[in-house]
Order: sequence, then structure tokens, then C-alpha cells
Amino acid sequence: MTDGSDERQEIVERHLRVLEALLFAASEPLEPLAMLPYLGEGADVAGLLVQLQARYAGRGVNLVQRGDRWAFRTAEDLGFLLRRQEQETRPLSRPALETLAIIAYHQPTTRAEIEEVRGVATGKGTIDLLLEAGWIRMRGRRRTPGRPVTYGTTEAFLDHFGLETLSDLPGLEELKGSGLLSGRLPPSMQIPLPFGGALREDEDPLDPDDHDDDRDSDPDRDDDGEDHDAQ
Amino acid sequence: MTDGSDERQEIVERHLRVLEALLFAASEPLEPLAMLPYLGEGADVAGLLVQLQARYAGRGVNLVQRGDRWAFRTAEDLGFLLRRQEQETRPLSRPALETLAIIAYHQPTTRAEIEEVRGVATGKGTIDLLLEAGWIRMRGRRRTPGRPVTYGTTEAFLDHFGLETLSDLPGLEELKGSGLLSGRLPPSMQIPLPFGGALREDEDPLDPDDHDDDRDSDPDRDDDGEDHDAQ
Amino acid sequence: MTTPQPDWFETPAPPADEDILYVDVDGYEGPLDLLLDLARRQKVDLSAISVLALAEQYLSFIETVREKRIEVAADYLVMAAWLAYLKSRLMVPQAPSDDEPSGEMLAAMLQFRLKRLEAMRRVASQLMNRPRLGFQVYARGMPEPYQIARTSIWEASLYDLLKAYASQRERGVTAEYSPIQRTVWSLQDARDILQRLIGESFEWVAMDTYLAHYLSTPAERATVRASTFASSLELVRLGKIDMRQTETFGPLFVRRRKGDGQ
Repeated sequence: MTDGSDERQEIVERHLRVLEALLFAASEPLEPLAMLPYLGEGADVAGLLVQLQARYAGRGVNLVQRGDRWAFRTAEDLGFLLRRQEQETRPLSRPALETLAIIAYHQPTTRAEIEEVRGVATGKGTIDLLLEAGWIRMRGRRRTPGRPVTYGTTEAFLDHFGLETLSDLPGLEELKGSGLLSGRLPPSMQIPLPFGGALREDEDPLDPDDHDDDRDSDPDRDDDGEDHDAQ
Repeated sequence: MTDGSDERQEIVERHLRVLEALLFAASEPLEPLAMLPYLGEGADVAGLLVQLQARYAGRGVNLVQRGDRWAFRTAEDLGFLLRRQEQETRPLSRPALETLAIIAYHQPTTRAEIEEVRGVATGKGTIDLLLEAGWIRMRGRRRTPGRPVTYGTTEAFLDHFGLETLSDLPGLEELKGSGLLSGRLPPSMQIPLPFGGALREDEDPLDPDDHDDDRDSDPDRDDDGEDHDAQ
Repeated sequence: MTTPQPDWFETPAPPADEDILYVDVDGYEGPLDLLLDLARRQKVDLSAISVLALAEQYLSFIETVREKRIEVAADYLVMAAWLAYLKSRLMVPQAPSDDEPSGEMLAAMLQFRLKRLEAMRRVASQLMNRPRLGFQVYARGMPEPYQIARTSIWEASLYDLLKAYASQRERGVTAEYSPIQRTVWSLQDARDILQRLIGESFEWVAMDTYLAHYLSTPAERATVRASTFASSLELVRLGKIDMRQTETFGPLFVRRRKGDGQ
């Protein structure tokens, strides 16, 4: 290398340092023209930026171009470092608790059946929440017109509520005995026996694309996650 | 190179990228312990930081240590270039500046000692202003009659003035040599140095309600925020 | 340097030391600051200053200020008193029996304090001349903040679950329940009807006979009997009717009372 090219390289390095510092300290992406005064007339800002970008290519921080402007940004594959999971413990809302209880006792059960027992429409959000909590699952589809999805509880449900099997759920007499149900109930009142088996005779397996839930097949539903009175 | 060392080098590179991303993203210095979870147990954060520091040594952005914490900062020598127009917020008053210097060089120190050095009463406002700027902190209480609060500097102080540790304070050696860090007339056998550690042997921890400062325990003080001549 | 006979209404004569004229006590941060300024005017290293000369300058300065009838803060006067003492210690040789610190020691102490104050001022300005964050050194201008994704862990107990189930099943039951609309005889109605039925009859007639028409509706039987019986007692009390019952659980007989005014 000649002295001249050494010198040129030195100038390039100096310019790269200045660009580095400018881009680092800037509070918004910078356009090349805004950086030029810091380098001096005649500096090839665009070329320098491309060089700098190449230097940071594999690093934890990359030099990225956004439109005409340039900025340092965390490498995309490291974005997870800047995301934090925070868990908070929250009590289940009453609508969710009621929906879960009906699914537990009446499983396999459909959304229409849940609504019939509760007397109010069950918000999509409530079912979603229980699915996300991992306490209920889609079991199959009822072999009736409209083929509604049937819901049942999961192992995690048993685990959370300290039940060994579904048959540990107390029956009518036990509920009366524990004072949870009052004595004056019509004799016709029955508490169903939950069915936790694979598929009942009136259930079909889920369709292959069902695991996104019946969100789309049910466009009339409110998705606001709130229960509201049925119309 | 064997495959084993290749693999180790790869892990180091991955770790360096993660540290780069974390430190770049933050505006405040980070302590190694806060970065450890992103690297995995057993990672030598301190060693990696020193490596990363070396990589950025000549660059426009440097990795600097501020007390126990680390941060990327623009290179000191580029300051003249980057100097912003809008700066010069209200400059520190002379009393505040002197008080800050006395706290920095004599820490842990009490208000009475600051007043002894300056030969004038220090307004409550001066101390409050420095506390609010985040440059000083209440360290503890001196184990002497009256149990006065002791003050020391913070990591933000180091960060603001670009000091790695307290021993980087300008002129410290000279002051030490001339015995001017002493409260008493030299020659005294032991020459105190600024002490930034947890608590010195003559310090007690702060009382639980101390973080409102000694405002209430000191009813004779003027709270007018101005230095003034003693009565 | 003071006028022997101060004339309060005239400007005092200029002091010998020209400098002192332009010194304003308000410009100082206390007596030590003033002393340091005076020491600096000796234009020698602080270690070489003449403490005696310094004390004299200070004392004459305070004197001048007081002559101008300017209020001097107490700590300046305290310092003046101490310097006067120091001066006397420096000028009078120390007696061997004297326990007090020597004048030289006091002078050294003062010198030390001046040097220390000056040193602190020097390092303070050195500190401010360092490349400071936000002035010559910059932090990341666009910090990338953490994005916090909150996930909820839902809490519910088996008791909550069972209670929710039981209460909504019960709610379903009560929703189908429609209460029977009962006709209730008010006491006033019963009294009016009874009085009308008995009319002018002085014969003993069983109450149920009078009420036969009303008692034919089983749902109303109880309220008719109860209200009529209660009003009949009231009518007896008012002396309007007589009642009798010949046996336990036997029929109640009523008739209009033959009374005064009839």
C-alpha cells in the first residue's frame, strides 16, 4: 500500500467514526445530507454509509435504511431480547367461571348449549380465554345441523382444580349437601355426568382446519369478549 | 483450530451480539447481572464485556464502564463535533458545584463537613438540587452524636462526568498528596480517599423513613434553596 | 485608615488599600471566601502567604464596611474576632504555661482551610470541564425500549367453579317460576263485607254461612277467613256485633248487637 492510500483509509476511518457517533446519538433516523456537514465537503456519505452498514451486518446492532434515512437498530433476530414477558395472576371473571363450569359438567357441549344454560350470549372472548388458559379444548363437532364445535375440559383443568377425574366433580346430592344448591329445586333438575372420553357417538372429529376455532364460521358473533344479554 | 474451539468462538460471538444489542438498546448503563439471563447461566459476562470494549475501542461509539455498570457512549474526542446547539441548560450554581465537588472528593461526608470546607452554611436547596439531579445520594448516617446523614455520589454522577470509578476524579492524586482530602490539618497519618463502597465503619444504614431526607429532623434550616450567609 | 472623628453625614475618607474600596461583602460566599480572595491578592502561593497581613486586611475590611453602616453578617464578625485573636497570638510570644494552641498552629490551620477551599474550587471546575454526558458525550439517542407482553395466569378455585355452576343452575330454575297472584282481603274490605252481610240481622248465623259465596274459591279461602275473623274481633271490640263459639273448632256465630242507640 502506498502512503496515499494509507492516508485515504485513515480519512475513511475517521469519517466512519463520526457517522457512527452521529447515528448513535441521533434521536431520529438521519438523512445523508444532514450528516455531510460533520464530514466536510466532498465526503461520499452514501458510500461511507454502505461501508458502515457492511461492518455492522452480522452484529447485534445493524445499520438500517428507512426510506432516505439511516439509523442503528437492534438486529431483527435479537428482537426477542427487547420483549419481556410479564405474568400477572388474575381471578377468572364470573362469566368465564360460569362458562367453564358448564363445559365441565355438560361436556361435550356446544356454545349454543352453554348459552341456553346461562341464559345470556357467551362472548367469543370468554371461550377464547378459557382455550388460552388451557382449561378447555375443542373436542369435535356435534353431528347436528350446523355441525357446532363441541367443547370439553383438558388435563390441565383437572390439574388446576385438583381433580383426579371428571367423575370427581360433585353430583346433585353432593352440591345440595354442601349448601351450594338450595333444597327447593324442581325434582326434574338434574346434574349431568360429564363425558371425558374420546368422542361420543353424536360427535365427529374436528376438521383439519378447526384449530383456529370457529371464529370465521361465526361472523355474527360479538368478539368483544364481554358477555351481554341475548337479544 | 479444532472444532471445539470453533464452537466456543461461535458461542462467544453470539454472546457478544446479545450484549451489543442489549447495551445499544438501553440509554442507561446496565449492570452485568441484568444481562446474564440473556446469555445463560455460566456465561462470563465480565470477560465478554472486556472483549466487547476492546472491539469498540477506536470506534465512534465506545463501550464504557461507569461504576458497576456498562454503557455505549459516543467517543470523547468527537465531543467537539457533536456538540449540540440546543444544550446549555441552566448551569450549576457555584455553591452547588462546590458542594458537589466536596461530596465527590470527601465522601462519605456530612452537611456539617461540607459547611466546614466552604466556610458557609449550605442551603437545603443546594443538597436537594443535587439529589434531584441524581448525582448524589444519602449513603447512611455517621456514627457520631446527632447521627448526621452522610452523602456520596451515584453511578449517574460517574456517567455524567465520564468517570469509570471514583479514583478517576481529576486531581485526586495531587489532593491526596497534599492532604487536602482530610478534615483536619495535616500531617495526619491516614489520608482519607473518596469512598464509594457500601458503608464505612463509621456509618450506619439510613433509617427506613430517611428517603425524605433529613428535612424534618432539621427544623432550623432554611429551605429557601439559596445559599446565604449564616446569621 | 479610619477617620478619627467619624462624620456620619459625609462620605468616609478613602481607605489606604485601594482594593478594599471595591470589595462588596455581598459578593462573597462567607468569610472564608473573602479571606481566600484577600489571600489571592497577595499574589503568592497560599503556602507562602503572610497570615498576619491577611488577618489585618480582613479586619480593616470589616471595619470599613461597618463604618459605611453596612450590616455585616454575624459569621463575618465571628471570623473577625477569631482573626483578632490569631493576630494577638502571633504577635505575643507564647508563655510556656500556655495550654492554648500557638499562633503558628492557628495560622497553619487557616492556611490549610484556604488551600482546601481553593482545591475544591479547582477540582469543581476540572470536573465541569470533563466531557460530560449530554454535552460532549452522548447516550443512545433512540433507545429501544422493552416491549412488555403481559400474559395472565388465571386463578380460580374448585369452590368458585362449583358455586358458579350451582348458582347459575338455580338461576335457571327461578327464571321459570311465576308467582301466583293471590287475592288478599284487606281488613277494611273484610269489615265492610261482614257488616253488609250481617246487615240488621239479630239472628245467630255461622260466619262461614255468610261467607259461603267467597269461600267457594279455594285459593282465597284462607285470606277470606283470616281477614274476616280479624275484622270481626274489631267489630266486637267496637260493640257492633256479638260472637260465639259453642265448641272448640266449632263454627263461629255472629249477630248484630242489640245495643244502645238501637
